[in-house]
Amino acid sequence: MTITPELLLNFTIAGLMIGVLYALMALGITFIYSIMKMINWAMGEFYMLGSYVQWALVVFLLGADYWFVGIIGSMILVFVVGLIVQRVLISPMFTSGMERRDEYGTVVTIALSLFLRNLMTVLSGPDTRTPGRFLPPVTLGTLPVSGDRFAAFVGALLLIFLFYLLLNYTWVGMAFKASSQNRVGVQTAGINILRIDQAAFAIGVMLAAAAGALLAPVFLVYPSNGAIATVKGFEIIIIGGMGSIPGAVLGAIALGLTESLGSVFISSGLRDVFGFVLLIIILLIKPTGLFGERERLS
Amino acid sequence: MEPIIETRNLTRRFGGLVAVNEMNLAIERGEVRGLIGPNGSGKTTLINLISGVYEPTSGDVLFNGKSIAGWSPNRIANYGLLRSFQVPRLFGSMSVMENMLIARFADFRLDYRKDYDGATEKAQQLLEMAELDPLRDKPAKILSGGQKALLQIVRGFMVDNISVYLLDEPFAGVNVVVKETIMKVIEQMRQAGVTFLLVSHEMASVRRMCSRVTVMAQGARIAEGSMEEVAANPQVIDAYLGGKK
Amino acid sequence: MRANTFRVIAMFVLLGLVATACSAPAAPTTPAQAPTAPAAKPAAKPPVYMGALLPLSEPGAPQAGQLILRGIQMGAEYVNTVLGGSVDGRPVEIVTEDDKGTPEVGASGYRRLVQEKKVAGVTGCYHSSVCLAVNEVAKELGVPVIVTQGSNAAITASRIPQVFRTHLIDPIRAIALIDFAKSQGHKKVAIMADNTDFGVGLTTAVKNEGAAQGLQVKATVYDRAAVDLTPELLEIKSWGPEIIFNGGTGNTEHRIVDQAFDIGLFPKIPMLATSDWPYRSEEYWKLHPKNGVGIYILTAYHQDMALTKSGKWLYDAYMKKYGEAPTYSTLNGFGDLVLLAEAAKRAGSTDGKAMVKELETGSFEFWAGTVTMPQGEGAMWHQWTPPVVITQYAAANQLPKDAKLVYTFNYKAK
Amino acid sequence: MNLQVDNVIAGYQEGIDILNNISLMVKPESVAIIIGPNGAGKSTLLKTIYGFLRPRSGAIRFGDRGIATMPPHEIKHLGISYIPQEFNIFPQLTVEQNLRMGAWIFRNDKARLARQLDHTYEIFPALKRFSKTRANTLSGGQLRMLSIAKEVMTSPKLMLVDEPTAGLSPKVATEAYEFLIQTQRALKSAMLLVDHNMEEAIELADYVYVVDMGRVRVHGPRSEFDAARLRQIIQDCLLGV
Amino acid sequence: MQKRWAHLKNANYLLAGLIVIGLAIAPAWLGDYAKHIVILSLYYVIMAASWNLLAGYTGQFSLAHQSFAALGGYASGLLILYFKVPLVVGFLAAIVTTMLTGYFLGRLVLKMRGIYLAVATWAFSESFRLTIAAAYTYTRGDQGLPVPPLFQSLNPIWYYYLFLALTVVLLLVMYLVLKSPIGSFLRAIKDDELAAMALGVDTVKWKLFIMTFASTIAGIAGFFYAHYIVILSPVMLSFNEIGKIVIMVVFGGLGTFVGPLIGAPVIVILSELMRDLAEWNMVFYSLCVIVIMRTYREGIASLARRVLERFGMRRKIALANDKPTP
Repeated sequence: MTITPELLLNFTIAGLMIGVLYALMALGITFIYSIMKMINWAMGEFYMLGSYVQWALVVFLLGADYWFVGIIGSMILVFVVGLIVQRVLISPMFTSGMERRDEYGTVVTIALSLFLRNLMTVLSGPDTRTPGRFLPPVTLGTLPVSGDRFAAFVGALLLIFLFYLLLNYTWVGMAFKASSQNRVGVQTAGINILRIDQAAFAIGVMLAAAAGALLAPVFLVYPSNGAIATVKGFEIIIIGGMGSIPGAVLGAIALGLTESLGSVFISSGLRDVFGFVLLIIILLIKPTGLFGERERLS
Repeated sequence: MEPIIETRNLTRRFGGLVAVNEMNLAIERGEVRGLIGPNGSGKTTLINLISGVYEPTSGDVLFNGKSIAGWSPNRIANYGLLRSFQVPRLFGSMSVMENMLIARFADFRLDYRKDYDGATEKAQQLLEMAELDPLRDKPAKILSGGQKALLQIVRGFMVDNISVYLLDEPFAGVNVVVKETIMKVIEQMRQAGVTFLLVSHEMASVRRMCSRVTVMAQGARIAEGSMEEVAANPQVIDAYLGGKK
Repeated sequence: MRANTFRVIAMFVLLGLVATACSAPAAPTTPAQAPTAPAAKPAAKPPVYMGALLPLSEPGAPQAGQLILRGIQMGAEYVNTVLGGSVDGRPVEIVTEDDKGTPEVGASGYRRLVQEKKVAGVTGCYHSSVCLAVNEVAKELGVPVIVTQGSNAAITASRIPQVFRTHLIDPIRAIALIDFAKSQGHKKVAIMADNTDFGVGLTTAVKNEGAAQGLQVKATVYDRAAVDLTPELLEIKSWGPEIIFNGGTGNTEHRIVDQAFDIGLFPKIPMLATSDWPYRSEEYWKLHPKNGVGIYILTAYHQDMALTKSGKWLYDAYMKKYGEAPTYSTLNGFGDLVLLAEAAKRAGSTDGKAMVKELETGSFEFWAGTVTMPQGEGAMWHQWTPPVVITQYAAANQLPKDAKLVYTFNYKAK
Repeated sequence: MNLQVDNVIAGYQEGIDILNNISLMVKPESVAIIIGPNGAGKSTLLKTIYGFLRPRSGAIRFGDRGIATMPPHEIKHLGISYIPQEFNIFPQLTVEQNLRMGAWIFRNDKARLARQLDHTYEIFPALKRFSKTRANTLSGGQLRMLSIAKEVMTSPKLMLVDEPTAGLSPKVATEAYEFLIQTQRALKSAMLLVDHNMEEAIELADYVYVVDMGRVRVHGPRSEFDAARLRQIIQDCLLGV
Repeated sequence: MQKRWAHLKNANYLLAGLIVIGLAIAPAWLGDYAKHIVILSLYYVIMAASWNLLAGYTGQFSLAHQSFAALGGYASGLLILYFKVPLVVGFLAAIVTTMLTGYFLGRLVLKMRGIYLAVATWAFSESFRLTIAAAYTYTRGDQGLPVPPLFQSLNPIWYYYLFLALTVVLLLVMYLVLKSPIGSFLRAIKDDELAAMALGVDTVKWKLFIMTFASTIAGIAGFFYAHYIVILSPVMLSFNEIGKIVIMVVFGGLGTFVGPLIGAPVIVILSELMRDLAEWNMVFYSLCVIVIMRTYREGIASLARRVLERFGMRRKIALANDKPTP
């Protein structure tokens, strides 16, 4: 294939766009990790729930014109589900006993992901669903893009921006940041750390659900559609550094560009391997990722 | 006589902070050397430097006249230079006896079986000396603070060729009985030929144990001599008062 | 300690409850499963069990598995209500087994069906790797398997007496695809497929066949979990193909249609679906209301073709039950189950050897004609190839029966 | 309101009691100091009072409320502040953000927040100078100031202070004591202070508890602890009598 | 004379011997399918026990363990397919490749702990899976790589005794390693790595050793498994596989020798029981795991230990919440 400047530009735009969408998938994982120091292996299933709620709301309740209301609705609903799941399943894995046993959290979230995915597989039958395509196509530079993907892109940017505002300009956001740095400190300040954990988990899965809802028209709605959010999300948080919010955003864009440009210059068949190559290179150079916290022996 | 441990202009920086600054220290064979100094004077950092936990920024550490700067902690330990930690670091899930034996077989040799009976016997003796033998099959994490401190110290003596033992605040958080036991153990091992460096806040114990005391302040040596000598040294008193110069 | 003991007891009680709760209703609770027509049960005759070995959960392809399962269940219904049962008029009962798309689970599943559930025959088999693992066990246990949709040539090429197949396999599908492209005057063909057994096998076959026929072929294989195929499609676009073969499985095929449309590739460049997923017209038009027109569909069945009696029964019953036309997966699942039941009936027993002999020598009414599965050469061993047709949705919201028939192909074994 | 600790037994692990039937009381506006050797259970006592550790038996009351089973954040709302031994700050937040976090419980009262910030900056001009820098760039003394300043943003009625001068140079330590006592007087709050630095710290106190092995050995008003007796106590502790 | 490094008493050796003898004569009553289930259980016992060496004893929560089983199978399968080498060469190739790869992975994650290590090893195994799937021209990807069987017949009886012997041998090797000072080093690394170094334990060496060792065991198990199932596909590398192993070990009791020996068969049997539920099987399987985790997290090994204690089968050994003797 001959690489023309136009083609290169198209690939760059495509890579950037998917990178921002990846960022939204990774934000929740890294946010939950930063507060609870726990990996939620069921993150992709909350993405999947978000896309199903969006589909159900648009098809049965709202109609295509109010698709954006559906996104907010699915975020709220999954937020509530997250509150309940954290309270009933996650938090009991960490509270009792002296030692923190990460493996309990790992096992329970793996089991939760199996449960949600297989339950949805049985319930939804063989059908792939879509809430519908809402928007006319647009052209970015030289690249024609579907309106819905562009909307998801803008929505993701907006959510990342809102999340940034929440973290930096609100009391609650400040409490989240503080909790990730010093858990004793927030308690002596009079904050209920258990509620911070619960809220952090719920917000994390809500972000995943938002990605699911935004991307429902583009990447479609089916029981295993969350796999991509889990896989890309984990790649990104390793690249960007676990627990780092800017790391997640930059790592996501780096991954999007690597995949897109890698398929131009090398081979598209290996595209999904590129992300892992990038990841292993980064691990070899800087084991804690681009923005990762330092881990010391003593 | 050649000192068994010697540091030459040993320096360690953390970012802009100089934790240990051109430190010179020489310990004779068979000595129990005291190392005192106000909080934050760099005593623990010095121990970490000698035992290989930190690499020196500059300077050298000599052990039996051989430079060991930059060696890994386990290699240094295999050569017979041991250290304890201020907060006892035990293997909580393992039994007291296993904690003892691990020190003996740390320099893994394939013929470890030969030594088993001897090692157990020695461990038993040490545990009896420390009055820990009733607990030998309990996991270490259930010991009390004082028992943990004791176990940590006697564990070091399991190392076959121990010749130097750096003790970081061995009396912190232990009661009188345990303290006496620790001192008894130290004295016995000194007679067996082990050299000690004793870092402690407890002047009374230091005074009892050590004929020579080194005083550190702000990362450097400011005095050395018997406890009476250093206590009379106005520089030392100033250091404890906080350097109101 | 006491509290803990109590907890353990509580746990076991709970587990017991879960186990009993879920084993009691067992199979019939699922929405996808049809309650076997109650009136049809010939009284007091012990049923003939038939196994349905299908991917029903991840990492398999549960969506495909469910479609085949529908066919198999309706096959049982057909045998029981219309054909009056299998051997000695005994009704057929389906035992469903999830193979999880995993060879080991598939092999275990076959063993369990045969040795624990005493089935007379097994059908299903979607993933080639599962089929290959089942083959080896089938050789030992002797109960016949009819492969519904495993595409790999090696499945039958290993000449195992118990293994039969009624599927349109990769090499033949590739011949049809390339032949169609040639007949349309295309010289440059692009194929996009995911790295599943189907996609990989088809890509290899298309490359070979294309080279043999003097066509330029550009093949792109991506990971099956990939969601964004824009870079691949951009690359294909710049290569300038005259037709694109869409060889995805599962959901990627739908995304290829959308994403190719978004970057202006389709429908400017025609696209051919290499399997008949767009045949589920309701789903297809819901997913592609504006951009679905013009797609070519490679399938085994079209309205203009004459269906056999059983085929017609299935078509009507399926339309009634699910409100859509049956797809190839369902049709084949249905046909294979009927084949098994018939073979047992003709053999007069559920003995594996006897059934294998009937299947090998007899000719049976299939949904699409008459099936024979003799000992052929290579992949043609016990292989029957359904007809190939290519249709086209010429207008939005067209039903399969209204689709334009543009090409037919009948493979003749040499 | 009195802080009253009655016969408290507590520990981190089952079977190991750090606090062994300890009882003490802190009167309003007074300063009580707990002295004693390392490992006597002094820090553990403060953690138990502040709800990080639940007592196995015994009662803890603040005024007329039992607080033995309350989690820390609720205790904070009662007007108790806890200043732990470690630098209790948020390293990635700016100094001002740290202080604002300290004012979490009245975060919606903007006027009070501004007033309190001004007040803190007045006492600590150094913190004002660095108000926009990240806390992790401060020196040890400044971090200590920040840890204290953050906890007293709420004008607590009772301050639990654990080793406020640990790791500080003597000069800075004296400053920290000055700030503490100044704050205590300004707020008219009570203070329960745990300290190693007996000679200096005891100057601040109204009442003295000597704790060893998880229980109170000796206690009495400050006047009973003259230099000679204190020396004796120190010696006893050092010698482990 | 006391055995210092052994927790297990004579009664346990006796019990272990009885179980092995029981399993050895059991085929007389077991049907083929039941034998197959035992074989599967034994395979997972090896996988779970060797993973337990990493996660349970050394604290290296690796999520790449299933890759080594697959690697062992693929190394042998590919060599046999393309170079027609005899089985023995395939076996040696499985050992050598898994050993080298295990060593490489050990190097890569040497400085990592806890969740970092988990995610990094996850990334390793995912990239391996993708590579196997993408290199389908050589590995046949999802079409499945055929592997010749070890015996003329796939009759489970031969494989039953093969896996029984393999399990006994490998468990014995693992047991001896754990019983030697190495076992203590590993637990010391998990408890307090710095303290272990300060006593002279070469933690770098032993971390590399155990990664290499456990990987090789997985590779050997994978080799035999592959030659029993006679087909390989990237599914063997999927996250589900390691998820299953993690569930088995945590369920049985992480860091206990008997944990995986109980956990693996129980989980295998649990998923067998669920088979009757067809498409609902995974739903109820995962639900059961959630219920177990929610009610009894410590694993059934500690439960079994308590039961045994109650019946006086073994000397009471200290449990975490025992009171110290005064």
